[in-house]
Amino acid sequence: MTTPTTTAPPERTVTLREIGPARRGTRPDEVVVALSPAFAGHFSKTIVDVPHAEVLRQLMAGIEEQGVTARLIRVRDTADLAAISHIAAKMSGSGISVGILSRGTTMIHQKDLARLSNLELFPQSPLLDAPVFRMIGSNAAQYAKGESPQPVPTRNDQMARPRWQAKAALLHLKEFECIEADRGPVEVEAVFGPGTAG
Amino acid sequence: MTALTRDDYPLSINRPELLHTPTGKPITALTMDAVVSGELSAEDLRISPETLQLQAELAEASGRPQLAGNFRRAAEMTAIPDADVLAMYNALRPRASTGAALAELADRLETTYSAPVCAALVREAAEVYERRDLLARPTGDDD
Amino acid sequence: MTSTAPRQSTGHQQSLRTEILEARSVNLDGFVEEWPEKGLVAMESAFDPAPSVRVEDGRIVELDGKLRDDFDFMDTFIANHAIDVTSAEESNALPSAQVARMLIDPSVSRDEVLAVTRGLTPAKVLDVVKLMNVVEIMQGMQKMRARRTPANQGHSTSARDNPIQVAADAAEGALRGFAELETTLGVLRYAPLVAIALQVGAQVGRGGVLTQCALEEATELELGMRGITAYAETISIYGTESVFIDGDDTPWSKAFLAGAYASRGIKMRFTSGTGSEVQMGNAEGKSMLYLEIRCILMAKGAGVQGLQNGSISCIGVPGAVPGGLRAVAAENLVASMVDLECASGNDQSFSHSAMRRTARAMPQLLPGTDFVCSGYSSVPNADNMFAGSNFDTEDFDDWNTIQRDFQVDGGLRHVREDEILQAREKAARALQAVFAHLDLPPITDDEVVAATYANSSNDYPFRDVLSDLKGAQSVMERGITGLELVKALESSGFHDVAENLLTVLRQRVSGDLLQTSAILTADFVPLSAINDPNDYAGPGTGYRLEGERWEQLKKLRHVTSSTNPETEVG
Amino acid sequence: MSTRDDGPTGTRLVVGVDIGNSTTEACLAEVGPDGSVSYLGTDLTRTTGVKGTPANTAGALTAIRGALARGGRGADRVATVLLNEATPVISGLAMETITETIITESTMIGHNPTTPGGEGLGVGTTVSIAGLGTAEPGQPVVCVVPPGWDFDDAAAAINTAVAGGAEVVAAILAGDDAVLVTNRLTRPVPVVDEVAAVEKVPLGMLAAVEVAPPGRTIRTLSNSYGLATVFELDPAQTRQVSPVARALTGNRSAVVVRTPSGDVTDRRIPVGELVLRGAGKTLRVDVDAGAEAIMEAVARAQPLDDAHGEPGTHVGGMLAQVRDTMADVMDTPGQPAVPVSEIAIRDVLAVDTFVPAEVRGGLAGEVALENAVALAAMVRTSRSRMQLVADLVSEGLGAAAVIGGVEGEMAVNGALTTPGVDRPVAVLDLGGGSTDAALLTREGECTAVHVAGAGELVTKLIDSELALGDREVAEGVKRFPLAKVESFFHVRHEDGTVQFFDQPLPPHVYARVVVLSPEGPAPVPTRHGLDHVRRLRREAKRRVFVVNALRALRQVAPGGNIRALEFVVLLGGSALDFEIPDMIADALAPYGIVCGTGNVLGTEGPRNAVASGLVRAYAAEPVRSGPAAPVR
Repeated sequence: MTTPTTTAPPERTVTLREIGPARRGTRPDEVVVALSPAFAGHFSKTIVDVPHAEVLRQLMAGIEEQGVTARLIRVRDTADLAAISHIAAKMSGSGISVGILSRGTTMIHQKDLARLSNLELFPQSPLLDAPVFRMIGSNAAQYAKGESPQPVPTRNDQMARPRWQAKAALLHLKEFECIEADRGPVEVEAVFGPGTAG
Repeated sequence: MTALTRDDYPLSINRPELLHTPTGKPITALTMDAVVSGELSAEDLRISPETLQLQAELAEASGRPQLAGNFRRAAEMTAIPDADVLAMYNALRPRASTGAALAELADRLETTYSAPVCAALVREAAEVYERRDLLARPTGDDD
Repeated sequence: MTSTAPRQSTGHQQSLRTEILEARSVNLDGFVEEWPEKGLVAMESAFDPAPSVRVEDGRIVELDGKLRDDFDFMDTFIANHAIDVTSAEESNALPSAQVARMLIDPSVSRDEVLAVTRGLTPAKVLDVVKLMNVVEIMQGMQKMRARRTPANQGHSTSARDNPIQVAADAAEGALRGFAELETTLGVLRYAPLVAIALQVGAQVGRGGVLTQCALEEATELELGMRGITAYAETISIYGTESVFIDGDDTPWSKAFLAGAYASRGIKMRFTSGTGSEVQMGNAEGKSMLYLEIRCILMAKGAGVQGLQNGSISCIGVPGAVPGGLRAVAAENLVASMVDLECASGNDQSFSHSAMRRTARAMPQLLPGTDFVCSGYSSVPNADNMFAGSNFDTEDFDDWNTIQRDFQVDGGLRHVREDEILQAREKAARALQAVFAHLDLPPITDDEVVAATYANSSNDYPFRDVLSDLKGAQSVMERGITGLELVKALESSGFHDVAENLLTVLRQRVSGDLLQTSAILTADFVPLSAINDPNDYAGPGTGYRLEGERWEQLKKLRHVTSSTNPETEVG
Repeated sequence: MSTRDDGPTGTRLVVGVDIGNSTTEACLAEVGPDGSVSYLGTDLTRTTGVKGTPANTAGALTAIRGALARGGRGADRVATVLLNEATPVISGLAMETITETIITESTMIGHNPTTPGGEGLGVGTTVSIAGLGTAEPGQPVVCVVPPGWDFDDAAAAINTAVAGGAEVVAAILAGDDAVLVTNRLTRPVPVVDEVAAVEKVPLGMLAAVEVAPPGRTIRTLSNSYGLATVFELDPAQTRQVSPVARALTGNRSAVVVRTPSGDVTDRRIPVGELVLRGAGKTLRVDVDAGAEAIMEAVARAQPLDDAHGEPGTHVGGMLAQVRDTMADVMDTPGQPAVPVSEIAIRDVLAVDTFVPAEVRGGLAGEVALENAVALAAMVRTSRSRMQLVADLVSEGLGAAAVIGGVEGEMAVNGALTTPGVDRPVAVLDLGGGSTDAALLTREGECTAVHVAGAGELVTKLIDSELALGDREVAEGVKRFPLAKVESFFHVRHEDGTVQFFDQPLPPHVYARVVVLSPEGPAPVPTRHGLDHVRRLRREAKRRVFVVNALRALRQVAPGGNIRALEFVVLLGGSALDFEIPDMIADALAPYGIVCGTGNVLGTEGPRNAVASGLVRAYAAEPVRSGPAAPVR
């Protein structure tokens, strides 16, 4: 499958610079993107080797293309996707957030929803590639604008189980290891490495 | 009547005379003619508490005390309407009920439905839930 | 990008042989290293507790190194309900090797083993099976399986939830030998029509086949209570307290539900399996098998007659770690050795490799289990709404051949094409008549023809889904029950099918199918661990594939005649 | 109850049964020797099989038993079952798209992406991004970016070229990257994106790219003289490009490429003829002439004897199928086939509609609203098999069953039980497949007609005009009011009022336009706003029900004069709709007619008119003729 990155072979990298404690936003035109404890830190790519730099670029690009601002936070005290996403939604000026785990599992959340609910969930991390992350970002931004985006089509693959189920469990356990209890979420800035011009 | 033994199983073949529907019909009355003529209702195809007690005896006789216990709880539950059964099940989910609510449920099982075995199960759950912090907190806290 | 693209080469020059090996389907499977501290380990972990038990005043006060005050709810439930207090201290004092030897020793009867196992703690059970290699596990299974006669279960679903397909495939599946048939839905609201189709089709194929429709509890229970389905098995339990709570249940809520099903005369088994806890990230540092043993004993304590286990939907996890399939075989054995009916997995897409898929089933197929597969896909896997099974319709002839090769009974048989076509056609006709009688959206003759010759859901004309869903809703609103189905079949001339269904419904009144490992034979005799107990006592005893059944299983699609080698028999 | 169960001699228990297209209704009553009527109970069930065929028996028996159960009477007491004289009516629907928009030589891009970048107008020569480096300095160029280019890379390449002297005035992108690229340009330019087939944009041609500010529409490229100015066109050329300008009207962004003979055409698709026979004439009308022309022809051929469509067209196929279905229904094994002359199309309703369709030759999946004609047709036969149904009912119930009256007459009869109604009265039965009208004059004469087109056509129009592709959703849009879910705790109804909820709404309806079905809000999968959906829904209902109400009433009104009517009673399933009765009443108001939804027996609403009409007719008869006899 063609991805927007095929013409840019040099792999982009990202480092996350901590800015300070994450705060509740007031801008109605922002989406908070919440990263799991090991995202772009202990881990550098998803379960199917999509670089975290690319995941983040595409999520943020999807949001920016809709004219909405992305704000990044890192959640450190849990690796539960629903919790990560819900914390972010509560901090988002628009009430909309995107939460993402290191292995790629992603969720769009909204502040008024119950924690275990969500607007859109992408549970099959092996099936998420760069274009899907772009669409997720775009949809989150559209929700923030009060529009009605068509849900990102979810895919399914019966043979994902034999190939990825155990690795997913392993990545999940590793992410758990990176949890820093009692440390609140921090606001971060993404600094992209080589390959970018902007 | 003497207690059932393994040789009585299957009751539908070896002891049909013991089997009745909750409406009091013998199992042999469940014929095609009866279906076609409209004599039978869905109620006629339910199991009766007496039959569950018989199956409990068989389970006991086959060395399966836990299975027998389940049949005894089931015999009690035949009296409980479908919706109530599901509501009681939901009440037993983690953090779904306060200790008082579970105590009340156990009392209701005992008094309204004459279901002491089920009541005992609920009381045991209430005790364990309290120790394991699985009772509903009195005030809502959804975060 | 597909999730199962071949691995990318490293860029270094590879040998031609490596290229061939890299291209083998087994290399599309995923494998991981163990991590025992986190429970990512099959059954050999230094972090599992050591066995211990102490009884005071008829109460277990210490279990596997924990005192009662420190019990979590699994410990509590198991101590209160699963373990026989009177024999616990004595049984646990037996050396594990001795118990393991009892399991494989033909001169020790199944009942004698049960007298010991009913008192064992989870850690002790683990200690025992850890001593056993896979051949010994199979030998144990051969004796400890509850029902003497092995059987099999099929999945009958449709990617389009097409009831006619489900009816035709159910009839074929029943004819091929499945004792139980299970369905589920893509669009849940279709459930009433598909459940009716499954029931009608099954009773056309072979009277007495039991059916179920996997749904959320309320609807599943309702369909069962109405006699549209006959049993249930998707009641999940988990081995750690935290994962159990994540599933919004406790051992007590599930035990209550078990009573609810029995109170409506519905056969029911729980579901659990290795890997589910670590998959959810809360294995609490225990091996997969240890946690599964806790599930098995919890099920035992709840008083359900049986358990579906063998990793089930988490098979990718034990399948990826060393010794994983030995643990899966062991969990089936443990269910059987505590006297539960065991529907032994082999029911989910497991491997890209045909060789691995086959090997995975051997520890269940060779010794025989109560249900070798708890869902052999009797539809093409693309139509399997349980996300694909380890075996599907394409494997029918392979399965039959393996049964014949090893002279083992995996519950299926080869059936001649004309018989299959006849059954499929009759099932579709019967459903057509039932739908007409119940004033449900009509089934056309074209659909009947399609059903007769179809392979997958793509081979059927499109249904008017809107009308079907309205019809499905009306089934629920009008309170249609199994009785109405009997009437519809009887009044439209399908007397034999009507009788079959009525006999199945009558069984609910007797409760005979509630006993351990119960199925219904073609003669409508309930066959359970009570009247068909496993009496294996060494060579020449127990269930043997012989006589008429063996003659059936000798038949394959193509067998050259020995009397006239220019022709084929069958 | 005015009588005892075993009441005075001469009291008879009767059941009126109305077998309709979709529902079968029963009305149980005791009729005294003096003709007095005590209603005991009613019931309603789904009709089994096609109306007027033996398959109706099952549903009829169900309804009779239901009414008996409600009335607390046993079947053995029934003296007579009265069935309506129902003739089978089968309807069919078809749609033909009659226009097609074609873009040649990739001359324009007008798909209106949601997020174009930059603002303003850029005119230059099209150059691929890979060739920017060789672009001549000072020559304005429009940069074309093929799929696969990352937005960062594309912006960098353009910035580099600009730094090197290239004059990039606009860009056309394959991906959804316009804002991203614009945000990264040192010198922002208008950018149009999501042009899927960007590789088909002719290179080396003069092109104009225009992007309007948010909330505005383009001004230059949608104006023929603007195009003329940009491309320096002469009057003849200007005339030629005017369709392009028209096609781009209302867009926020657009691209026009000047190619030697590029064009946008709006072609009519010949879809064949409709042949109408009636009133001694045979009229031919092209289906692509549109609904107005067709309906004018239909009106001239009244009463219609039959209609045919051209084989191989949707309309031809539909008409043939309706006829065949009726033939199948009417054929009885062992009896000669029903003559084709008895199976004739007796009415046709044509409705103009539009279908969103992808434009041929478009580069970005442009969708044009193409014109289409929807047709409903109806066939009814004079041959009824109700006597057979009556025999079967009689056998099944063990009571006499007779055909008690003609449907339309009975409906009026029943409608008269609506409080406040008097003769002359017309009823409009708003059904699924057909709209029926009947008139009872002051003198007691009755006339009845069926016209094609009713609820199912409305559903089809909604389905295709909203491009839903899902009849269930369309049905929901038809039946239930709309709302917009504005937060998890409130919705704004289509009338603007706000409703709050204590419990959060389900996530799948968040921010969506929903229909408020009894099972809760259900999302309408459309990008259109609530107002658009509402307008379209009401227009579909108007074009079918209001048009048919007037059409049918004209056919029964004395001298075709609607003003001659006094009371119009609405009956049938669609009379329960939340807005159709009001729409019809509004349309009839100028004629000085009292119009409203019926309330049969003062309790049944628009239901049970025929069944209770049968009972009333029966009660009126025995006084004169004694034993039960069919009412003529």
